Amino acid sequence: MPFIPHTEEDIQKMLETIGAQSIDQLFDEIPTHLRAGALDAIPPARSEMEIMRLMSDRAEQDSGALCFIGAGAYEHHIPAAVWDIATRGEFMTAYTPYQAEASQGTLQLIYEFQSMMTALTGLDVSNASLYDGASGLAEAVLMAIRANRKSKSKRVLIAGTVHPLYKKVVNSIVHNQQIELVEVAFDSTSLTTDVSALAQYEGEDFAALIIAQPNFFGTLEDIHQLTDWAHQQKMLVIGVVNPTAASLISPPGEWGENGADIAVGEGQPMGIPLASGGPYFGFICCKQALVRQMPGRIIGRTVDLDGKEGFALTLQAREQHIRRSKATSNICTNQGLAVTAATIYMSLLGQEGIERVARACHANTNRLVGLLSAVPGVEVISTGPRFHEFVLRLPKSSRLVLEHMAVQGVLGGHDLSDTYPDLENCILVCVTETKTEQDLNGYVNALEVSLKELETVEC
Amino acid sequence: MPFIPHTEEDIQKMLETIGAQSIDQLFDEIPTHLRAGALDAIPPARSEMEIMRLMSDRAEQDSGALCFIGAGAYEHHIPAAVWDIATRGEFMTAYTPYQAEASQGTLQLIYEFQSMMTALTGLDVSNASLYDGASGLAEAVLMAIRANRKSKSKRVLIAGTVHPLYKKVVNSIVHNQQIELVEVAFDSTSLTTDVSALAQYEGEDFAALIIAQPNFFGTLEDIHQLTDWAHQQKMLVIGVVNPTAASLISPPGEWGENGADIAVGEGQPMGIPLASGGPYFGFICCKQALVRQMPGRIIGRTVDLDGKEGFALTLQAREQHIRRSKATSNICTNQGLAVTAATIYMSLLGQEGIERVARACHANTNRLVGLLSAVPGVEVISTGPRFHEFVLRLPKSSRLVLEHMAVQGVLGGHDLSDTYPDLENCILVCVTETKTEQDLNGYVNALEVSLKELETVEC
Amino acid sequence: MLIFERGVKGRTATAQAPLVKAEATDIPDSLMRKNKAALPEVSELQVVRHYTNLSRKNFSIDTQFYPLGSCTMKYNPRGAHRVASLPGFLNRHPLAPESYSQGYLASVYELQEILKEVTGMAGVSLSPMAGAQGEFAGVAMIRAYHEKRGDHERSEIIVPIAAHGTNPATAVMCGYKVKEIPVLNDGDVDVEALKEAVGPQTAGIMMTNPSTCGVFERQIEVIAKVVHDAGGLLYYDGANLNAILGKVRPGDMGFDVLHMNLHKTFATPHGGGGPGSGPVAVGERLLPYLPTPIAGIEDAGGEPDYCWLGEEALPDSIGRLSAFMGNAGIILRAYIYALFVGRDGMQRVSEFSTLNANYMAKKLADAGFDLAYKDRRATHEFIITLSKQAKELGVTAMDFAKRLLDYGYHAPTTYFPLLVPECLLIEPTETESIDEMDGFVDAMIQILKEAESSADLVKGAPYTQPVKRLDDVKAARELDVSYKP
Amino acid sequence: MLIFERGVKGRTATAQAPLVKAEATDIPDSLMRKNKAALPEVSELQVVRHYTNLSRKNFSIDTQFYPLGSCTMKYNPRGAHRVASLPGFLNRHPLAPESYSQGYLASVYELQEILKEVTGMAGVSLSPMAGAQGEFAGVAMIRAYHEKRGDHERSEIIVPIAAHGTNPATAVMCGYKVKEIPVLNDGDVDVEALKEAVGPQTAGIMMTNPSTCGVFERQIEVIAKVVHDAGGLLYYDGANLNAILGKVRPGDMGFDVLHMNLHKTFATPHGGGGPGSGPVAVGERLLPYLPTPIAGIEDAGGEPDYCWLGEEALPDSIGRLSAFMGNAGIILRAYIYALFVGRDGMQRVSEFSTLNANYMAKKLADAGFDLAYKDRRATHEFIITLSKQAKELGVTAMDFAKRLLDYGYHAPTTYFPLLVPECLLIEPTETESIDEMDGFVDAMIQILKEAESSADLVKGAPYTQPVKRLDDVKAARELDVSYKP
Repeated sequence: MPFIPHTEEDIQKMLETIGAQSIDQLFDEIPTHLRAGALDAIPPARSEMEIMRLMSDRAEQDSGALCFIGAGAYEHHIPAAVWDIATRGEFMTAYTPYQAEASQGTLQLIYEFQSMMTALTGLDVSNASLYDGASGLAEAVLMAIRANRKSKSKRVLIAGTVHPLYKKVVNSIVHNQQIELVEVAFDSTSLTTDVSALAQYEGEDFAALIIAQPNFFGTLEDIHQLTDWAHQQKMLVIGVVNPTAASLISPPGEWGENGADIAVGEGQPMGIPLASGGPYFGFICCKQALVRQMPGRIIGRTVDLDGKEGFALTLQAREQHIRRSKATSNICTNQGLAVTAATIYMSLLGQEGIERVARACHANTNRLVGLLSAVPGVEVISTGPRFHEFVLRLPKSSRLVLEHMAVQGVLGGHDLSDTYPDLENCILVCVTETKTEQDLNGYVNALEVSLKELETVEC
Repeated sequence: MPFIPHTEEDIQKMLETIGAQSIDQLFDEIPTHLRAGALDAIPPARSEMEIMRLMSDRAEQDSGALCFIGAGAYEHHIPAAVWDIATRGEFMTAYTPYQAEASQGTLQLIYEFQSMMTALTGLDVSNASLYDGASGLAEAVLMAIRANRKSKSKRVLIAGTVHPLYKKVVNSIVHNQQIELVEVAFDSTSLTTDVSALAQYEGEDFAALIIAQPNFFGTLEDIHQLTDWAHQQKMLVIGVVNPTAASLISPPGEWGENGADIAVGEGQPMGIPLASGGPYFGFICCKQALVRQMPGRIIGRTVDLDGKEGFALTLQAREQHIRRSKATSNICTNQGLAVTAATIYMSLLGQEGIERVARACHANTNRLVGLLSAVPGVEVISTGPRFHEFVLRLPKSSRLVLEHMAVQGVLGGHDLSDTYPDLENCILVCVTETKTEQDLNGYVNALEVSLKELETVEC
Repeated sequence: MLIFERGVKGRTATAQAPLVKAEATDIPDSLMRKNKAALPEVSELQVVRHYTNLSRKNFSIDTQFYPLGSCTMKYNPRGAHRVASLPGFLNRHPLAPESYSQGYLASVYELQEILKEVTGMAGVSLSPMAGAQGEFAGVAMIRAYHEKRGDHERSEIIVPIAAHGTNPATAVMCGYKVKEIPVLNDGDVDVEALKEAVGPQTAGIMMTNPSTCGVFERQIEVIAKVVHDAGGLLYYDGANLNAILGKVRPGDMGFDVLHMNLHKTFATPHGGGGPGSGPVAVGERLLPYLPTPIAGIEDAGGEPDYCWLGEEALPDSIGRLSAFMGNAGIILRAYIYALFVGRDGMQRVSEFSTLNANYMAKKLADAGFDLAYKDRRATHEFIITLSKQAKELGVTAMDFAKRLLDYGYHAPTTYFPLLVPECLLIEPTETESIDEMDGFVDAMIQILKEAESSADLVKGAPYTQPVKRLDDVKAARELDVSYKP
Repeated sequence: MLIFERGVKGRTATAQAPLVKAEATDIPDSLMRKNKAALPEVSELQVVRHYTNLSRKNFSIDTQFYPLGSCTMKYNPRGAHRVASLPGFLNRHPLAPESYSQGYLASVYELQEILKEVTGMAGVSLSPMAGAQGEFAGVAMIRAYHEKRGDHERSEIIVPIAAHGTNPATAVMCGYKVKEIPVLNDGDVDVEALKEAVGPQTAGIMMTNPSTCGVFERQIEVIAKVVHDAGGLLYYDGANLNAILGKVRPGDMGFDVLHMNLHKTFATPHGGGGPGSGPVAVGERLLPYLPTPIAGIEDAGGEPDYCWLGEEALPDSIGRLSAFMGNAGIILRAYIYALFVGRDGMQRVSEFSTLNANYMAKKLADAGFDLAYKDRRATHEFIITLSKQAKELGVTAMDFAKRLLDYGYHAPTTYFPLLVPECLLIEPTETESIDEMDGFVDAMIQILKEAESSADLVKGAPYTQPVKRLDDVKAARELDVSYKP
């Protein structure tokens, strides 16, 4: 019985204590006809050795490609120390820190995490994390609607340059509460949100404006103008940001005259592996005045009976286990283990290190853009200032080119064709600090070979 | 400066405290002409990311083969928990437990290790480990010569079926002390040590007889007869044993009338990865009467000032840091981390688990022997009872067959031709519990293909 | 000491960032960051030492018995963690093409099949990232179902008073009103009250079974009939699935939809508060509404070809709940756990967790503690109430909980469910041995003795932890939630 | 509690062994085991919890400042551990063909080259498995050298009295007699005594530089000349190599052979007492005697082809010292560390370890502690002597050491070297920050105050560890070195 320590003798002793004849008798309150039969669709038990073998083969199947896909999940170097320490049993196998005295490790760590996120975003307060960036944005929308005292609207403006999957997730989560997302069209030349496109919404009542920086296309928005416009319209500003980029480019707290009100984003770049999409974590930060509208757990610093510093869950009156149907959100778990890793990552890198990573990503991206200028037929159409992604237009079917590149072991980018009819045969390419000169040449080579193959096929 | 925390300000502050102008000044007692120049042959520093990339590629180069080599190092399933816990910082980055009060974790663990090794070998006492099985045997030889009060001889009899590399290592280590190893010829048909071959040594003065069980060829010796013969000749008996096998077959403590006096062996099968040959650990166990002649560290159970149970290094008067030139050995470090892993492994497996592993190895080995009977031209020449290795005679050059098999991703065995002129074109094949039916068929297939290829070449 | 306080200006862990600091001259100055983020400036050793030492201030399953009721703190197999951490799994981009995803997809697909079988449902989506998101998905599907049928009048979700706080909070997030119904003294739902509560406005009911009272809801078939007859659907909160795994299937009890907490029932690490994973399983009626994406199979003969099913395949889906496909690493761990446990092992989980809980309950009762539902079988957990001790000795459930920490045991869940005063909800799980449970019971007996002879000792506990009891009021009033240098 | 005591008959961690128990009927009964080994019978959770908790009873670099003199307890990069643990390295069989060994061999070869350069020697063998085995290899090579030349009269190895115990023990293992020579009050070797000691019987001298007195041997060139003139060779004990790494090379000082402790100087984990790795480096004269195997290169143009050099290539080798090729995993870690540190970083190691030691020495001296060699520069370590305190207050070096544990610092090395009474040998290493060192000095000052006001407090320490001082006499007299059920 894997993981069950009971011997036959233990079982007999326990049944005697209980006064039962058999384990089955303990289920005698359950109508017999409800009992499950054999679970034939479930395979029989295997040993750890067998499972390792099976799963190593499967992991191997998914390995070996050079990845230039970003689109919301980014490959970065993760220091070995990060997960070595995050996976110590005391962090990994603890529960939510309900017993504060026996959970000071996790509690202090989250307090430090909150401090780091406020430092990076330039805002006042942070929570202990949300599930991911996309659902975090949904929570930010709900929060903005609750928090904006100048607006009674349940409508929110969202830049068209925000990640398309984020828009879907937000909609899935908020639409049952009759909340409406109104999308601002983006400029298909600059691939940014033109402030002039906002003019039509002037005077209307929206609870908030959502902007992404860098935006989904990797391009930098004029966030100062956008922020100031929204504030003039009495909207709150929600910034969707990349934490790596925030070390280099203007963070939400510095946007416009007064800074964004809420910042959310995907925490994955801070030491979390790509890992098929999770567990990642969403972060949310805001101005001090909004703290009581923030969803999820928050850790505060306080003192114990002896006046000694300590940490505890605070403002729990916002949460579901206290407020039930009146809570700010139904959220219960955070992404504690991912936050643990991120906190160690941010400590190891610091501002200097994260900025170096950001700069290396940026430089490598520009380097690939430079190399691509020599490839006939392709065009980098995102020409404005960028962070670490760009949009490449291909002379052939983007789906086919990507397939051909994949066969050569290069994941060439994320296909934009289906989502954006204006961007036919365009792909979103990401280059991080992990890519060497040789990798970039490998990209170009795979692309050229693929284009040539497709040329031949068509002849 | 990787791993060096000093900022410029720190350095200035420290130099001021010291009263020095520069760091270089701290080296002013060293003649200037002795200072090293630039170390051009050493490459410049790299970041962790660059190193990971480089070394992942190198690790990849060495990967992917199905391994049927044993010959002293065995592939077994290692439970994930083993190294997860052994590599916790508190185990991995501690030093020798000189400050017992601050090292109870390591000390108790080693005490438990010693207890497990005595349980497995059936002897009374164990030390805290030696470097590896081969050097452990050298220490056992030195120990036996010191310990055998009935003999003044510096000669030791060693079965010819002992691992050939062990024989070399023992010789390297002991020959400067004028100790002589006398090798007993083995029966080239049974591949065991025939007791009749010992007759010629009767009446001669030897300090000890060394026997391996299973022997190098994977075959089981008649250890009871051999042990009793040696004891009759007033020799001590040193058994070289495999700890996995010891769970299934007669352990040294049960050999003959009185049991072997000393057991040594390679601890690697107890949860230590193959890892290019180390770090492994040697174990050494002996009868109680010999404990003061044992080399290396020993942990004892005692009490503290309050009478509470605790653990400490004991019998240190045997060791070099106390006895200096009169110590039992120059050994200082043990293989603590490997022992930590092995202790966890033995706890997880227990007698039942290790025995199941041993039985699975044995059964798989016999299964492959069975499959090979259908391959024309090859012959399993070790026909006696075996553990998990056998000797296979090939109809072609063993070197070439192994090369051809390797190209197909199968490491077919260890070549015996060079070491044993009698065993021309013979290889030593090992099958552990890690091999599936499919793997065994893969072996047979690779062998058949190789033989066929070599057939063709010769035509 | 905070990690920030260990830093000094200019100190870095040099090996961890690119050695060269690249230019970024093409970004306009106005878009560049003006003030450096005040992150820690520390060495690699300082980081390792700081966080290693912080970890040592936690209780955890790996170090302590942790009988936290409703949380299923069982052993998290190290093997599952190891396998899920294979580089091939860690390095796969969520948007990688299916040609580089077959290993992952095969695992996900098979887990879906296993969960369908063990819950008795027709379809599974693994995408919800936690129990609460699973609840959301479940109720959103109920809503989508009614709306699709044009049944727009259903505005209420019924919730028994003993339910987890997430249940009512979720109903509200899905745009429903919450109607609470009482629970009887024996722990079962008040069926008469339920009958009065249902009507054309009823969208559904959210329940756990066994309930948070630690007893099996015996009227479940009646309840199902009442709700179904009223046109509502039944939602099963999988928080307590460990109690019945493989023994009784929610689908067979009449539930239409449920979520599972993989981090509980399928033994993935809780990570100090997450990540979790909250797959949903549904009966035939709700199949079209499952959240996307789901792993599918294209069986073109030969090797199966796995694929993602998204919006195109499921046009009526309630949609996507995460940017990618949920907490993949947790899903993998749960799959691996299922492989470990296997067909026969599933019901052993419920059998031995139930055996353990009944054993502890009996031992504690024999020692003079009051069981909240003493005439009922315990399920995988049970409740003791310390009302008597609170009244007679002035020692509360909280005091017992804190004192247990000094004895090296994590406290059970306190003051939940809300309807039992001064309660401890105790869940040993099936992976604990009789020795650990006996040790816990002995500690409880000892604390009771202490409470009788020196109540202040117990009321001042804990004494052996990094801090004593903390001032929660100060924490909320003088809010300090981030370090300011 | 011992792991054995947690077990009960029949309990197993089922997932960890083959699920089927195979037959072994072909082995004769007489060769089968009669009595089952009394190993623990425990569950997987019990094992994880037991050893996790045991680990928490250790001090370590990852948790504490650990200034253990002569042991170089510096940060062990987690990256080196991670890389050395890649499956490709862990799964490689030591006897795998060279076609499956190029990755490993390339790394080993390059480390050999790095070590040659940083020691100023002509050849390196990585095979010795620890410092003591490196010493053995070194002296065995000296012996082989003399024997090869037919110089059979050399029967003595000279060892300064301050040397590590392994030095004389090694000389004896190589069949030599040991002649000890004194050390002067300033810590340097008594050159006059050396001159008297050498002669045709001198095989060589074993020294460290800096010596265990924590000072640089200023007469090293004179010593080298004296020994060489007498026909002897110089052996360098690399225990203190951290002090001069990249700054002064043993080869340039006149040494003929040395060993290095990779686990010290190259920052591989000490593992609670090992494994270590003790490569040897030699000058031209000893090249033929290096222990086998060594990584070699066959440069046939194009990609280099790495190979093992064994007996055939080195017929005069002292032979093989381990079954395979030494502690490969430690060698890999050291190579990775060398890549991290790089060309320029090598001498930073000695510079900053020296800076730290001199800083601490000065702070302690200013606080009233007596330095053993107060007129000398400290190297990477230094000695304080507590003779005054022992005499005046009755508080010994051991008492200070034990009391430091209560302050959260591992004690320095005590009572070594033997020639300094009541000494603490303190080695902070280059990876510790000024803050940690200041904290340690403050603790020493505090303990001194305690010793002055309440000596018994210090003499009774430690109080905060899992146990108080242990009865070593009982441990040796009533020998209990293994658990008997």
